[in-house]
Amino acid sequence: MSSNPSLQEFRQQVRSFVRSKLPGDIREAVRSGQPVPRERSIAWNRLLAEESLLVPHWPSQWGGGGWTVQQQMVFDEEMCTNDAPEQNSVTFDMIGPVLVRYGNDAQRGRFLPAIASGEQWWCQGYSEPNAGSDLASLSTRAERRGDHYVVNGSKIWTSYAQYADWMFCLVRTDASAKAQQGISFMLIDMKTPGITVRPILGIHGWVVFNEVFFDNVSVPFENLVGEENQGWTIAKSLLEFERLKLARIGENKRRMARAREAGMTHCEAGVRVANSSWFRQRFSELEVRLMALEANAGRFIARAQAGHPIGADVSMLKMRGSQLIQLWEELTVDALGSAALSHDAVDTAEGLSEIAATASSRRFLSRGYTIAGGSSEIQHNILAKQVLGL
Amino acid sequence: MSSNPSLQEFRQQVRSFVRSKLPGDIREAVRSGQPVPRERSIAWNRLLAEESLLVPHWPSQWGGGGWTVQQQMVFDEEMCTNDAPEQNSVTFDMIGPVLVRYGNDAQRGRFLPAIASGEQWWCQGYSEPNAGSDLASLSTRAERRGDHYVVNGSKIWTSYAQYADWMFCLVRTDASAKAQQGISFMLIDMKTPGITVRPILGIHGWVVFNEVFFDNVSVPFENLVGEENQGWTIAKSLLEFERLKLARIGENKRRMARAREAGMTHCEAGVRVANSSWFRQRFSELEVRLMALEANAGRFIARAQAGHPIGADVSMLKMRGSQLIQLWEELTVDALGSAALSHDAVDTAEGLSEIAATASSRRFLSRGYTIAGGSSEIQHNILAKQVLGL
Amino acid sequence: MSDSMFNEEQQMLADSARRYVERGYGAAELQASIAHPAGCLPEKWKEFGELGWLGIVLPEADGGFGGSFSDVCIVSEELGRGVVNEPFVASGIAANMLLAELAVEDVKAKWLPGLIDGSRRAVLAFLPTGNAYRIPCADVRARTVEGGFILGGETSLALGLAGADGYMVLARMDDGPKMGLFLLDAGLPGLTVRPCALYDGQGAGRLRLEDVPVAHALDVQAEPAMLERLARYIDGTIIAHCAQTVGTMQRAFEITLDYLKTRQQFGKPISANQVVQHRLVDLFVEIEEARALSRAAAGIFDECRGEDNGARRKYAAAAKACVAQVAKHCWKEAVQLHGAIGMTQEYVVGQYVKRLAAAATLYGTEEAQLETVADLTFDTVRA
Amino acid sequence: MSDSMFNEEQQMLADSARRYVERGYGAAELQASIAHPAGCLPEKWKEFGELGWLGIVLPEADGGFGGSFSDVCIVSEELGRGVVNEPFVASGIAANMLLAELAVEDVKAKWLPGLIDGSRRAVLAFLPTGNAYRIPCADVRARTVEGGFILGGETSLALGLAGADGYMVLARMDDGPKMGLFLLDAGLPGLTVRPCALYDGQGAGRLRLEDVPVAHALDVQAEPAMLERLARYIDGTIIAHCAQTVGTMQRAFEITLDYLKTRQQFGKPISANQVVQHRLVDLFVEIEEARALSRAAAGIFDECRGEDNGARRKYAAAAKACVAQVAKHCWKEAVQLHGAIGMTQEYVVGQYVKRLAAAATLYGTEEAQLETVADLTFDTVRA
Repeated sequence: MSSNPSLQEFRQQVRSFVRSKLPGDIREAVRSGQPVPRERSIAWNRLLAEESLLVPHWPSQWGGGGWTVQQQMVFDEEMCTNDAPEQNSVTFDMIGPVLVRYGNDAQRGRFLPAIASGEQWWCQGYSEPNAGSDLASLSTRAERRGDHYVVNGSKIWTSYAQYADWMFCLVRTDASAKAQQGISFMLIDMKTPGITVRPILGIHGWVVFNEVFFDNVSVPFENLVGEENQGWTIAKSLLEFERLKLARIGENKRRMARAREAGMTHCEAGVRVANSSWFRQRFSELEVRLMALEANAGRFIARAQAGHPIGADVSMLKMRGSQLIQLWEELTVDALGSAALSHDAVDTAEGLSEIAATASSRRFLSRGYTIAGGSSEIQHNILAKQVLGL
Repeated sequence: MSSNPSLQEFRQQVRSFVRSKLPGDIREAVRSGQPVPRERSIAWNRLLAEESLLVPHWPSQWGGGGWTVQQQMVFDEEMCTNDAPEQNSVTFDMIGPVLVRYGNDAQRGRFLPAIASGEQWWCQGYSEPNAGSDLASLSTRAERRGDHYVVNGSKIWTSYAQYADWMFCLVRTDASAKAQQGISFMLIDMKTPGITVRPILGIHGWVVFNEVFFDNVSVPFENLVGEENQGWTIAKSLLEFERLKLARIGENKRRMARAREAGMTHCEAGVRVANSSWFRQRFSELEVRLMALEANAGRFIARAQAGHPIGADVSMLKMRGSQLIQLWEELTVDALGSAALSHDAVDTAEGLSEIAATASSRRFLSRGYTIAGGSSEIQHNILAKQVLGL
Repeated sequence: MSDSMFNEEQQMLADSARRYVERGYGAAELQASIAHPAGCLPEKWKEFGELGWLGIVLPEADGGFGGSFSDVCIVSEELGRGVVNEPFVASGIAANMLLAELAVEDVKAKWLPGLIDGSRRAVLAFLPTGNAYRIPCADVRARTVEGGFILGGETSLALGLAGADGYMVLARMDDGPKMGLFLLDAGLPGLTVRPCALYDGQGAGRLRLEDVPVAHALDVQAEPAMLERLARYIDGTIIAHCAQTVGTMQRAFEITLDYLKTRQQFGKPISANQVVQHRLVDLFVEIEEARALSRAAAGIFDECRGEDNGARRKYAAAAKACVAQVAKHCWKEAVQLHGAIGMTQEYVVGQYVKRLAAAATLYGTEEAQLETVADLTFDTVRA
Repeated sequence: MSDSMFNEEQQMLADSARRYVERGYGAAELQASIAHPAGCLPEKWKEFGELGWLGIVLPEADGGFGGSFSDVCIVSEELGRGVVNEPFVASGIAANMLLAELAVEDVKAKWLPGLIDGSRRAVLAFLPTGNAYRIPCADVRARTVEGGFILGGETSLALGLAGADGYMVLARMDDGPKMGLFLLDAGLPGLTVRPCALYDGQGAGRLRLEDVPVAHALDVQAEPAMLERLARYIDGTIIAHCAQTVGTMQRAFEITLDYLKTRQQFGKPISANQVVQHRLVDLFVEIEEARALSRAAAGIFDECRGEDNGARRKYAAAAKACVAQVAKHCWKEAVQLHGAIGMTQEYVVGQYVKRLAAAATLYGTEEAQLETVADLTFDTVRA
């Protein structure tokens, strides 16, 4: 990427890069909505790492590109709309920036290069069986013993824990402190003895979630991030740029393209679905919503670009972006109609594409967007209190 | 009406009655959604009274028809769908039945025949400037002085008070009692000195609401209904049949007919609106909702018919029926598009019907349905608490 | 659940079906049925027969019980409540009715006893999983030959097809603009079943026909007359499917309600949130309306046996449009209000979620059904 | 209100417009304007001119201020915030632009100074109050005669028409498949205005033309070329209308929010109800998005002067679809959350409610705009 091109030139550069370098099998899998195998994801990450494009939003000293906020958003969007796989945000958007900000030199030196190489995957251990949105009631505990902590308890809804090398997690280090006070932020090697990962099959037919059990798991003191009992502060600090990403503009555009393809290629009773008025009306409603979301995200990007604080109202991007993802997936399912009723849909007389075979699964998977990372209801509460003063 | 026909025969009888007897000017006004002048309404009421059809849902001794619940519902529906004016429900469905149940013999003898003759109009004095849905905080007070009460205070949102001969109202008779305890139910002659009616112009351009001021208004003790300080019990007791009516099946069907007429007669850019797919889709959505509402109301009617208590879940009929009224009015406005932008719409090149001239007004007026008589929000609270046990 | 819309016998039928499901059809049976290649456990089907459900709506003269269509929908609703996987709607109702009403005596004598006692199962192979009002009838052709017909082609995907013993197939006749309706025995040469599970576990399949010899046709008619004749069975299937789906969403609602009353968050039950309460009320009311409309549609079906197809079709399409909308609303709320657990295969509500999502699509989406309603409302001349 | 999307000059423009409305345009002015036969107080229009608003977007060479279209939309939004009744959008923006861009010098010299200083007012008489993308152009005809043209016919209802000093009229030419665009002086013989108020108080009217003699045409073109040329002014009017409506809904929202925080019910402010809070959040977010999209549309208008009509039209149609939907949501919530008082003429929110309801319809409903968006998305070859 040239160092200081116009935003439009920059977009063109990203676009030609991804179009020429993204392996065809990965592009086709992403375009049609299939899961990308882990090793192919890692291969692509390595390729990006070689070009210094894996963690462009990190500070330059840790491999970042020194880009403006607008460039970062453009990069993300072009990657998405040209069918590059979604990045593991837990690894690249969460633990990376957290270590940059809160990690000590040893931790940064140890983990950031490994992550930036594209080889190391992380998972996030926040939720517990009795602490979902309400993290203050978590009960996994870490007790000091000698030169290490001993962790006992369990985490649940841990996305992709089955592939992760490391977990960052919240543990209770002071049982006597109230609510969020006695919680610490800790890094745990998933290969440590005493850890069991139980995959949880989703109704979409894929394993995304896991339950992770800790039975006297030993964690060295050096794996504590920040001060003991200050984990809550760290957990809350999703950095500003990452919050802009939650508008999911690129992901929405990718889904719009898929809905369009479904409508253009699928016929019902001899009529192309894209010619049905119900489809055109719903599609254009969603397209208008996406245009509005993108324009609205633009206001926040401009704020960040100008160096202003982003503000609590940024919650609206997550709220609307995640809902819109769901609406595109539903439209795609409805456009395909009975062709999406079976995962074996490819093997039909209509000769439908791969899109049909996983449309219902993707639709179910998308429901998680309004639950995870602060449900839509929580976002409403935040906006009501912090923005409208209610 | 024959004494014991089948429901279908009964429906035919009502239909031929209203079709042959309803004066043409009234039918045309109602069909096209114009307000019906008071004197024409009274003329129609007199005609109904002569045929013993004005208060068929009252007990036989007070002029009722001795009909079953189903017959009463059919009668109401046929009146509506054949463009008879809506009855003043405050007069016929509220104070009438209240007096039947709670009035003493003198009150019943004095008022019920007058109401049943179609000559006497009532208004309801519940809401006050500082007590809307929350009636417990009302402050209009009645103090005993000699052989009468002296009433001071004011009521607001009093529908059609400008036409009313009498008001039934809630007044505070015990200032020391808490909330609903010290409230009484009282009948007030609107011609009593000290009463001022201030009309409140609505955004629809019509005067529906009024503010009514009481300045040392004298009310004889004999106008107290029930015991002193028990007014709350009476006010709550909207009788069961009246609650079934709040599904507004007939009124919804009338509005469906009007929306259909707007779609069938109005063209946009040379295309009949009823041929536009957006109109057909929205119309059929609402038609399906109306079919569902009617089927659901049927369950409650069957309960009442079988002599069972109706139950708190009947709130859902009011909630859905009133919302559906609004949806029909909106569809009509959208179907007419710019033709409904002015009350002078008749005077246009397109030669549109009267429907267009008042479509926007009716649409605004219909918003009151989800506010008055227990707002939709209150209905939700009732259902949550009393039916779902939340 | 007592309901004043039922008479005493109907209440007994509902109670016994509910008891059967609660005692005899738990998670283990459901998983076994889903794992079965046909999506149907033969022993369960036999139990349906023993309980009399497969002959409820058939005339007593045919060995049935002379019940109403509303009666059979009561059973359907209760089976839906238990997310029973067997194709009761696709296979146990309209196929049996069609045979009793259109077949000649010796065909009836050969088939009906087994269909009613549950030892055999027939299916409407011509009824697609998509919009049921658009039967794709060009893909199977019948050639008249000496002593019968030869059929060839492939049907579209039909629910309950795999594992059935008899298939009702619709074919375009080679010798003129007519259609033939045939009942094919599963044992006939040239028949291949391509089984296929829906994503919610229900069994379906396509039938491939290669020079299949059939001695008799159930019926041969000009296309419009044939579609008119089949309308009754299509509408009936849709209405019974609505009843079943109402049962499924009712139970999904109850599971969700219970969960929210129990589950604590921020120191109080989730159901203490006013926003959650109002959403539950909205869903509750919609389900009540969907049930009322579905039952009204069954009632209309009973009222107009044979005549006034317009009213029956309008109610069937309206009920399916309503049920599809509410089913979608229901499963999405079940997931959102449960949180992550609502998306797992292992928690009970997951199976309900999948079934409701599929049910919204089956036999025609909300959009497709609304088009049918609008056609009937605005193009009465054409209808 | 500080907004990081504005530069410093734009912020000053917004602030001064807001000050003007707050100090100079209260309930009395609004009522007087509504009561005025033209729905426009000439002295207010002069003030707009003095403030420079009527020439913001015109080139400095024409006596304008060389500002952007986004600038003029800032003023439009602030006027909307005050439910100002004068036809700033219908009369103060696109008509002036059209004249500056399409008229010959002596016509410009005759008209522009007065239009800019607010002593005169022109209007796009061809722009209907309905779907602005469907200009009904068959109702006025022009006959070529020696020394000019003779026009006859009647225009459809146009906003801001009554009381204007100049009318831009589109006519079908009698001598071939062409259209003529004319600027008619209000004093011409044969012109009659039939004024008509919209239900929200805005002035509109129809123009009746009986043998009206006009010396020059602004433009004569084949129909497609003419519509292509006018597209810029139609889109501009729609975008400015969106900006104005965003201002109106923003203020309606603030009034409602304040009311709910103050008004007590059952012993607490109404806004303490979680259900009310979430509804307010939904509305707030929708208004933020509608504003962002409207401003983006204005930005696109500035970017593609003359070229890439597709992008400009798509943004204009999308903004209007979005604004129409949110305006409807906003006025309905304003009424429902206020209760009965929200439906009265005397309480401040009433005028906002009426303006928003009318704004949703003006220049094309949500449905009409969505059709335009879909056409541009799916029929790119045709566009």
